[in-house]
Amino acid sequence: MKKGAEKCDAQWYLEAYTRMVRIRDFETKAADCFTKSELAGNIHLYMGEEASGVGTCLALKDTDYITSTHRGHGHCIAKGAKTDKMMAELFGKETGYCKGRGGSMHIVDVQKGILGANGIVAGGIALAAGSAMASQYKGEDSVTVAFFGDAASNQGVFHETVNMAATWKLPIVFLIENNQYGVSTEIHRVTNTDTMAVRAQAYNIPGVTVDGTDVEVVYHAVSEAVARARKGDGPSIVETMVYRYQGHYCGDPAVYRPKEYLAEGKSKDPIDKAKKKMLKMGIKESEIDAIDAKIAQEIEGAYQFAKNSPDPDPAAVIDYMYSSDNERSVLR
Amino acid sequence: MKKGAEKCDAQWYLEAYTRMVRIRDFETKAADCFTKSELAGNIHLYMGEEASGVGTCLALKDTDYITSTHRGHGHCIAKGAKTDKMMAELFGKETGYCKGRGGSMHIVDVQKGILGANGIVAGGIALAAGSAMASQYKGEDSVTVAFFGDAASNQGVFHETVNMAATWKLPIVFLIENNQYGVSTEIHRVTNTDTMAVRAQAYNIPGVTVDGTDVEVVYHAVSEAVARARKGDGPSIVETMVYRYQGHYCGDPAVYRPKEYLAEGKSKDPIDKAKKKMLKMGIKESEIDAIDAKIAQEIEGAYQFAKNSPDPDPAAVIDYMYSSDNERSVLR
Amino acid sequence: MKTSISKAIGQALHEEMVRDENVFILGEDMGVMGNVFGITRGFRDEFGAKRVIDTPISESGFTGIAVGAAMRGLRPVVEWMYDDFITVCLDPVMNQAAKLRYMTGGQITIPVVFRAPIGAGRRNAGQHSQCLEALFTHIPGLKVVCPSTAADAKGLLKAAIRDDDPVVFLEHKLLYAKQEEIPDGEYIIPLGKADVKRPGKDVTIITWSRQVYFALEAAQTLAAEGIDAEVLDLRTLVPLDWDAVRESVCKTHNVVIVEEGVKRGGVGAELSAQITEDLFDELDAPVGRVAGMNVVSPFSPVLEDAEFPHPEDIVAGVKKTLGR
Amino acid sequence: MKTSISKAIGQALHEEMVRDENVFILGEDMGVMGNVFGITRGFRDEFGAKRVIDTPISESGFTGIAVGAAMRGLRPVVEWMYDDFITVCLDPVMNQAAKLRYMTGGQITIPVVFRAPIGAGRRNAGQHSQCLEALFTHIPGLKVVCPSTAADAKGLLKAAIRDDDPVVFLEHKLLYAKQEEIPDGEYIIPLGKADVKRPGKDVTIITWSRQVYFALEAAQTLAAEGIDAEVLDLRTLVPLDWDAVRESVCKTHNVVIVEEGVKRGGVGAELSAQITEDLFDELDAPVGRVAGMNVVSPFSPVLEDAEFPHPEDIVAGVKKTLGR
Ligand SMILES: Cc1ncc(C[n+]2csc(CCOP(=O)(O)OP(=O)(O)O)c2C)c(N)n1
Ligand SMILES: Cc1ncc(C[n+]2csc(CCOP(=O)(O)OP(=O)(O)O)c2C)c(N)n1
Ligand SMILES: [Mg+2]
Ligand SMILES: [Mg+2]
Repeated sequence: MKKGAEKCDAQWYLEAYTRMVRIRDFETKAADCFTKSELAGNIHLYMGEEASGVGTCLALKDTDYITSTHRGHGHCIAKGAKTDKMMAELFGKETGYCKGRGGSMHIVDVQKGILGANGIVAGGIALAAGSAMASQYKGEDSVTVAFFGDAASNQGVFHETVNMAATWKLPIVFLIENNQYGVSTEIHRVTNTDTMAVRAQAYNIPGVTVDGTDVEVVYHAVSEAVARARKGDGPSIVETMVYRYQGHYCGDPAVYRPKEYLAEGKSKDPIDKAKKKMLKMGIKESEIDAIDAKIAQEIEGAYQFAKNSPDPDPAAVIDYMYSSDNERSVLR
Repeated sequence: MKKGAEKCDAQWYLEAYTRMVRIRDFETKAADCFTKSELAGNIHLYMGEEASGVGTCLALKDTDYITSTHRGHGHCIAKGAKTDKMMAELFGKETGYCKGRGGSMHIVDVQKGILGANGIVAGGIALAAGSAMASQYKGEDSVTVAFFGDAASNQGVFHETVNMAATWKLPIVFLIENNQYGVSTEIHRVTNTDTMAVRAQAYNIPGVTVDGTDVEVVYHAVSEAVARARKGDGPSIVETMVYRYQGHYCGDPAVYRPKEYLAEGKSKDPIDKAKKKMLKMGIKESEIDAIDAKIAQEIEGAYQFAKNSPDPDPAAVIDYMYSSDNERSVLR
Repeated sequence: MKTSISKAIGQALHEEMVRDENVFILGEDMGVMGNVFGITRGFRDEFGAKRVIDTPISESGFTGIAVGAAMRGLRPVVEWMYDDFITVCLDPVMNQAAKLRYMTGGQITIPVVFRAPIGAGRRNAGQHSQCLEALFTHIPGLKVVCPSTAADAKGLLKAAIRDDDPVVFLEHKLLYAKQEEIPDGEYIIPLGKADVKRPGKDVTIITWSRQVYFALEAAQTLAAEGIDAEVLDLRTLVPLDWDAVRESVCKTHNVVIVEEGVKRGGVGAELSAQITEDLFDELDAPVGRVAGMNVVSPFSPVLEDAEFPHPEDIVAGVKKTLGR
Repeated sequence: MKTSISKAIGQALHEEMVRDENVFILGEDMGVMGNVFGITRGFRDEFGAKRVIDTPISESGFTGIAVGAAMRGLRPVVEWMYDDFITVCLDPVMNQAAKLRYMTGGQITIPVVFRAPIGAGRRNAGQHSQCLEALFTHIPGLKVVCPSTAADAKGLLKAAIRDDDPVVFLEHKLLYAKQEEIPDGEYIIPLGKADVKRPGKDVTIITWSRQVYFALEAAQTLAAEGIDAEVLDLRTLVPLDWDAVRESVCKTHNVVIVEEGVKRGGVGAELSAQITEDLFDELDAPVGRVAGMNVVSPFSPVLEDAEFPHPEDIVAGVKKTLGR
């Protein structure tokens, strides 16, 4: 709890809590819709990992950027995406962020600095470094955070990108969310080190592993990495140890995983943890309840918005392919 | 010069010297042919790096395997490839190792454990690990060495493969020949660490950097890594510091490189170094001269063989594409 | 006995692993989980972690490892979780496995199988819905198999595993659950043999994979309108069963090629070009194509359904070709 | 003034970098060395290391970085040392750059250019000799340019850099040294416009890149035998100049498509299929194709020359189509 710790006051916690609850409620609703077959496709739930995304994004400015993953709802909400347009996207509606073309795995809100969730594991890492390069190129002081999972760090593009980012001192933070699993595969079965952050040594950059269930801990670790990046000193790896409450995707019973995993995770629930801290700080329970109620209402509104929005027009299926000469480029 | 050092006696040195001179002479002749337009395409010369390939292959048994690179002549000769079939391949002749289909960058001699030079930078690394996996799978104690350059270690597949090899304890040695350049690009301009071997830390395996101009030094370092691999303790990275005498390819004037580089390299010439050591050991100059003469004759014979061999039959251009149903699979 | 295609694939893998201890399987989540579609459930317990390998998410590395192991005489069956991920592992397939036999003058054989699910219709959006068989057929050195039935999937996969060349084996996700009869006991279906799924005399519908079912549905609709369509399931795209194509075309004199994947540069383009080149005089009408649009697969169900061919599109395509 | 194609490409890059400071170039050995073909010699001194970036051999990473930078409004021009290396960097091209505009409902534009040398004939063997334009044209979301002349290369590259979509720009290695006239001053050649290189009335030879020259040579030979061939240089493969194709076909009624790359699933297959589908009644003969064989590019000069089309093969192909 070194420098910056003083910033995590009641005000800060109210915001952190709000964002975490917003993620949890959004996904609870989405999962419910999915189970009832109101939603098509597949959703990957972030539940349990909220402190990682929120702690990280609270260390960022509005003008900073993130890239995300298949498990992207939490990152997007943490960075400020609107739940109505997100829910509409999950419903494949024309009013969704991507006009129904992308779905759950592809939420983007460029205005908010959300450069995109991504269906390709590790697919966003190099894009994030490109964003960081753009900041450096333009002389802006914005920083980009690349969110990705423990398993994603086994992709070659992780290695290539971190090497270039380190060499070129790009303003980027590599944020590894280590929930110990890639789908069913426990990370230590497919790697040879205790942490993923230790890989930072291969690029001569800082690498830390922190408790990802504590929003304040994440905030401080990322703040340090962001400050370093903003100063022009280059990238860092921050690894947050988190728990994925659900199976890999909504509906996966996760039988491949010991029961203790979930029990342990729930015992460290990031929202409970934050709430306890807030009560201890003297924030009134009623104030917290009011947040809960406000978010519940927001999410219900998002759901109604999504449900009542129109589908895209099938005749417009070729729209948005090309920014110029679209019809000619698509038709032949 | 720890354990194993006693093995590097006169006998050993005569063999090491013979192989290094064979490489040097083969390439000198090939370069000459290329300059005179007797050879088509492109050749990448290994000259100056001979101690690395020879020291490494002397640490291997006949039943061990290697994979190589675009700069593969030295590795292949060090592992026992025949210079006549190699030269014929450089000439694109039917008598060449690959019947003229592959050329300089693709020499293969499976009998000798040479699984192939490769035109794709880092393309052989995973293949080598596959070979190592096959040894492990079959319960053989053979080891595979993957040769590749400093610059190749920036490819993603390096990361992916070393991680798996480390996790699965594959019997493989990752042999990075660090001549400080990938084509024109000085390695420190595109990486952020002093050595490439330091990357071993990201996989929790041994990594050493040694003088690649001293055949005995290379031999000992690789012997240790091979012993470890053979015992079932998994992979290591061995980085040999070498000098590429020529430009990237034969004919490249290498203007991008300071003059000191070549001067330094030549002052550490691996063949000179070995010869000095041999004289000090009491080997007679005449004995060494006899090797030189024998190799000169061999290479001249290889050249004559290549020159006088027939071209492939153009009508056979589709041969060797598929091992079954070749014609049907090619024609439609 | 009725079996799902995913089970039939599992049977093929199982039988081949029992038969030949050089056969092993590797990929993401194949072991402990038994594959995300349940295809290899129980395999790890039976054959051990040595032969049922859970890999990290390192497609390029583990595909290359399989190719290297095949160079040493093993017979790996690689699984990519979706064919869309070929983008991260094309090199070991295209520049290594497909080329090394030729480039080494036949010194090296690479008996590897690359399995992957393909196809749209599951609302998985653009990065998880592609049919990329055209990409593979354009790479000399690969054989390419796209089965449509449980029986074919089993027999063809066994043939693919025994083949000494690299084979890309593409399984449509939306066929996995289909329950179908398969023969008892061991059998093999040789690569390169098409199958007439429905004989007909007015038009030949050439297709493969899931579109076989849509074509059969379309044929039924067409039959009601007096059009007798022959449905030819290619099963293997390389090597191509040209004899079967020629025979059918010479009978019906009208051809429509149906393909789920992107039309531009699809397999249908090549087939159309070949048929036109070699059987021009047999044709009563230009070869028609019904294929996926030249767009990214959209997430929205209504858009996705508009993007790739459905039976009614095939009906319309056939009528257009026949001028009806 | 006469200029080589490599110089013309250098000029286009130079002019665009001067014009727009958001344009930058990156790739292996582009900076200090000035590109292995000398195209960007001197650029690093002039524009600095920030805009002329020597990358490590990390194609997937630096291509992805370029795509990310383009998402933020920069206009990167990426160079792959050879198109063969697309195997190690297909994901940022195919699953990211090509798809993200569509998948984000138009929120993101990706003004990136991917440049790469293509082609056989330099005896560089199978991993350094491919013409992979068909692979790119099969990917919705990309534009694909294959210039044949110095003037076109310059004007089209400038158009590509100014285009807001990802453009793959393929340069034939054996054209780099060709000296040709180019216009003075600044000019742009719009994407998607073909060029009639030689008017003719008996047959249309459709081609692009280096084969344009072989087609012109063939046309000369054919002229001596009384066959008047029109040579249509497509220049851009996506978007395709269909008007130009149709116009020529409707004039000559005979078509031969000439392509250096692998025939199976080549661009020629798609063109043949489209022409047959839409212009069947205009055709006096089936659309012919003269293309590279379905094999790996061999190293041996005699084999390599047998593998891809030369003028005499085009002559033979045209005669076959015309039944002469
Ligand atoms: C290149 C690629 N390979 C495989 C997949 C399939 N896949 C989707 S998510 C996933 C696991 C990712 O694990 P991790 O990176 O740890 O993220 P988590 O799901 O745990 O958040 C896999 C294998 C994919 N989408 N892309
Ligand atoms: C994937 C790929 N990218 C680029 C190239 C072009 N290329 C061939 S060798 C080379 C440099 C390799 O450097 P290094 O690995 O250090 O080996 P060295 O040439 O120094 O022996 C490059 C860029 C290639 N063949 N393959
Ligand atoms: Mg994970
Ligand atoms: Mg080097």
